[in-house]
Amino acid sequence: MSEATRDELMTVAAARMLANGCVCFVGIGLPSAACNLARLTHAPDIVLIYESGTIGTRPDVLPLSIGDGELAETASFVVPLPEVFSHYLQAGRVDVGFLGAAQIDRFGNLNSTVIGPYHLPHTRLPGAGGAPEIAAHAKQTFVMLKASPRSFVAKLDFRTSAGFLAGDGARGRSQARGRGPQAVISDFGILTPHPETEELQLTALFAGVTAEQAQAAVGWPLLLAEQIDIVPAPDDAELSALRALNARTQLAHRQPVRIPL
Amino acid sequence: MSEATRDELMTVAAARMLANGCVCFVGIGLPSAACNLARLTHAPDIVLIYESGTIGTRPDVLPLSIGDGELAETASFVVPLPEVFSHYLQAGRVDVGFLGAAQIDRFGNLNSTVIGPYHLPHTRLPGAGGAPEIAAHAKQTFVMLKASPRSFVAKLDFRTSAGFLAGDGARGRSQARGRGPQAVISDFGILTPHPETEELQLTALFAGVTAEQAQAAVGWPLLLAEQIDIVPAPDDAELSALRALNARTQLAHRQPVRIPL
Amino acid sequence: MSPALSLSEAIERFVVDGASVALEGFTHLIPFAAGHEIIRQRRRNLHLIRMTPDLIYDQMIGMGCARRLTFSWGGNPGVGSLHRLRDAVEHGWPTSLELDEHSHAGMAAAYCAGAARLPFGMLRGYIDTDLPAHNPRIGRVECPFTGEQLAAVPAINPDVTILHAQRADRAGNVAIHGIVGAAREAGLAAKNLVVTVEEIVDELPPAMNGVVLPYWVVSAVVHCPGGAYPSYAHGCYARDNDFYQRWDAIARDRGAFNEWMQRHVLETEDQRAFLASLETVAA
Amino acid sequence: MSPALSLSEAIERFVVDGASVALEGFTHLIPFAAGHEIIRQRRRNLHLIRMTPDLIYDQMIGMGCARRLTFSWGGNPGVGSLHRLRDAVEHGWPTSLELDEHSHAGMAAAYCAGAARLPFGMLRGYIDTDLPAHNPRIGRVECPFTGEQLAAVPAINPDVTILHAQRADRAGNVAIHGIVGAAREAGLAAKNLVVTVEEIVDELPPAMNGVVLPYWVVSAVVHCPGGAYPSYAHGCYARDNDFYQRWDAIARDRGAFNEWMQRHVLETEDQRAFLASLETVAA
Repeated sequence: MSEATRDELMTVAAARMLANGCVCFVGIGLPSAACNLARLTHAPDIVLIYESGTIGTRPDVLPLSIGDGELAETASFVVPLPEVFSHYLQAGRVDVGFLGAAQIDRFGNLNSTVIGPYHLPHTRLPGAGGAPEIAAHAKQTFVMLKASPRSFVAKLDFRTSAGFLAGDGARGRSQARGRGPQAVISDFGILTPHPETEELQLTALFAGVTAEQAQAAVGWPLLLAEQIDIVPAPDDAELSALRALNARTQLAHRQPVRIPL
Repeated sequence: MSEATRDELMTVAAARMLANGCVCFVGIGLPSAACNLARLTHAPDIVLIYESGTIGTRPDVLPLSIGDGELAETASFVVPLPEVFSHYLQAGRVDVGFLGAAQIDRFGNLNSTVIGPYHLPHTRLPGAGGAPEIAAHAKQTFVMLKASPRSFVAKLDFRTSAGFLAGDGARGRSQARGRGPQAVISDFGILTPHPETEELQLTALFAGVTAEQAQAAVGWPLLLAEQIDIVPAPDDAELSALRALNARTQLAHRQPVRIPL
Repeated sequence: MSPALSLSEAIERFVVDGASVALEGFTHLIPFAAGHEIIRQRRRNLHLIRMTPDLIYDQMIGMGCARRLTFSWGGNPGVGSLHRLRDAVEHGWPTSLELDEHSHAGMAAAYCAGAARLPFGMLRGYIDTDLPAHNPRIGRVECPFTGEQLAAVPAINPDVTILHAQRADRAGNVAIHGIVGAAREAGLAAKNLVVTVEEIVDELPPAMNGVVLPYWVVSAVVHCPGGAYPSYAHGCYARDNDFYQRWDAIARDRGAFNEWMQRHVLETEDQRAFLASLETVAA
Repeated sequence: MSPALSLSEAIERFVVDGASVALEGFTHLIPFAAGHEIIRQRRRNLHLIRMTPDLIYDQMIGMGCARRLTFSWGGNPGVGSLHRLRDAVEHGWPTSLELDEHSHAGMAAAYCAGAARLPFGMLRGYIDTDLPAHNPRIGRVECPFTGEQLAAVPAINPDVTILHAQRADRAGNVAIHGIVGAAREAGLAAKNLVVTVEEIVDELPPAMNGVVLPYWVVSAVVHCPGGAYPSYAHGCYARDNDFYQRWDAIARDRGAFNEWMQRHVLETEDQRAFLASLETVAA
């Protein structure tokens, strides 16, 4: 089997963090791949919720959008979107929420709104979506984000969703009920919050990546944990399940749609 | 056909007030009979909502409770109870609400809570149910209530739902959005609010009942309209439809229930 | 995975003396069997919560299980009074009963707030009525944009909600069909949710937009056929309207009530025996 | 009885210049045909409202229909940016666009408040984010019982909501199957509700607990097969994920965008012609 790509490394690393039976609030892209990979490997009873209202979905191919028909077809049931946010997320029923962003800071706060000033942005990003409340209410969140000094920044242009704020227990004193970002899975490795200061620290690297490379990819002086592990390489079962999933997905998304008029 | 009973007179009179196509929030008892009689006679497209969440029901027999299976079986659809009150009643989608009570005063305010002091009542009544918000939000309400000096009282023991408050436009200055009780159908005839003072006045009597008898049944000096009509007697079609409905209903409610274990 | 328990185990584990308990189901799917088991286990000082206390709370109140009642309409539907409820309020028999009284719309808003884990619910409600003057749990909130005053009620979050449903699968997912009332909100608002069901199946029928309570919000599932009688389970058996009418005479009299409860509830060991004692079981 | 209108009649009657308009449907059942007809009729100064503007609002914004946008996530799902939306915000092309920006949870609460005719919705939301500082329509409300501070948003009550659904009956009752998003709330919140449908049937399938909008809340029904394409109608046709990916290149460039809109929308007279121009119609 060919060597794993960075996307595959991130996806497999995230999938491994998901315990069987946990309730996940899934975002599109790598998080969706990670959650479904977990379901197809070690966590068959993981419960996947997409914000479109599909609960307990078991898609055979990955959705492109968060509301593809595949998600509804394979769901235990479908609820109106307001209920997903009020009765499930806000109610504290979600164990793990996944978040992505354009920018992250050293305390896991995220920006997915604008680069530049809000009213005259250099780059207008898609915006908040479910993120602010996933960040607040999921019992914990995992962030998946590729690193560059433009994405891992010393100061966010806009705080779309709260991580540990300024650290040192600030989040615990806020109205947020979840424990915040417990892992940031990037393409160099994994950051986790320092137990006291809550600053993100490098705790694991993918094989072949050095701490110096990780530091260079991050726009602040990166805190190193006392012990930095090497993330075990994806095994054949993981890689082949993921590649088969992605292959099925690409095939499905290229199916021509014909409207029966 | 035998002469109509007081219940039948009230039911037929109420049914006639319902325009075809109007959306009715139905209570159990005489209102339910009146609404369904209207549907079975001149108003086939009347929309009946029961607070149990059944919308657009067309029951073949009258329900004993507001949530009999018959109502769900014959409904266009069934929604959770909170939605009936928020999305339909509070949203101003109900044309006519029916109310009953133990006590009514001269301004159509109603008591269905207690006789005597609240904390040590002489008679504990069932309470509010849907009434306070039906009274506030239905575009108009009809009250059905048999008269006696104990039920038509000068002063309520408890105001469970608001009619015209103290009259003279008080309701219009309140937060209530509906027009309030536009008719009280009693067993002597019909009261409607005076256009200015909003005090209930006698505007129609059932055949054979005198204004003096009506006055005697009411615990305050009853206001008489300048012209008092005689309610036309139920015709054969109305009476036979109502009696057939009641006969079907009694038969159905006596069906023994057997549990398949 | 929600554990499948016997009814007596479930009540023993989840309904303790002094607990706040909501047996919901609006006319339909009222969990009578669970209420009877609470009576058999002689629970005391319960805070009972139900929009419509119905016969089941009339029985529990009459048997002395309750110290407090949150409700919005306390009658025998289409028949008249709940005489045991009245006796408790009017004469303190067998014990006094504290009332937390609402309208349907208010109580629905309180359950919705509970399910959403908001501290309060709001509505355009209780307008110019005497209820707020007698219930401190009916307050006001001001719209921060328009300045309008609205009614507010504290969220209801029962220690345990007990529901009855047509079916669950072996994992503990529960599907409800028909009139649902505020059952779903009461269930999601609870710290623990116990569901009695007519049948347990390998796989639930496809639900799509149906009413489902997933196994990971359900604390226990109890297989209890006929568990809603004399209320009903849509598609399984009808409401026994005749029983509701006959209850009026039974409940009117303390002696007749006690005798009935003794014979049909205390002296029967479970729902099957209860139904047999009433001769309601299909041959 | 909701009148059955042609799409052009319905847009002409219910969507006027300057109106607030919500085309809802979350990924599923997005009323593309209605959006295209609004473009053809060259409506201006619209206040567009949608949780996810998606391609349809990218097109309407790029064609100069909008002056204001209420939204909570403005991307091309799974693909990237909405380039026309970005161009309007970043460069004011073709006109500037005022933003009323929310989170999904906040906007859902606003629609629910609108459907219930409450002046505001509330949530535990926007906690320690920069959104409230840039949007005066995100406020605070205090729980009258606990003193807790919650986020508040004004109700959304569009002048007109347009939905797409699988089917309506001849009376105008509309049934939705599958992912429903906030479509029902957006529909019930509106002053007028227009629904385009795949088919009109004599009788809807039995709904019981399904999603139905009754005819007496619907202003007009439009028979418009394929009206959600390139979004989808569950049970009728799938989402054209490939089209969503191809849109990225079309929308990146003002010229390519204008050419595409000219050819496929302005120069086609209706949805059937639009679909034929894309060769998506089944032989």
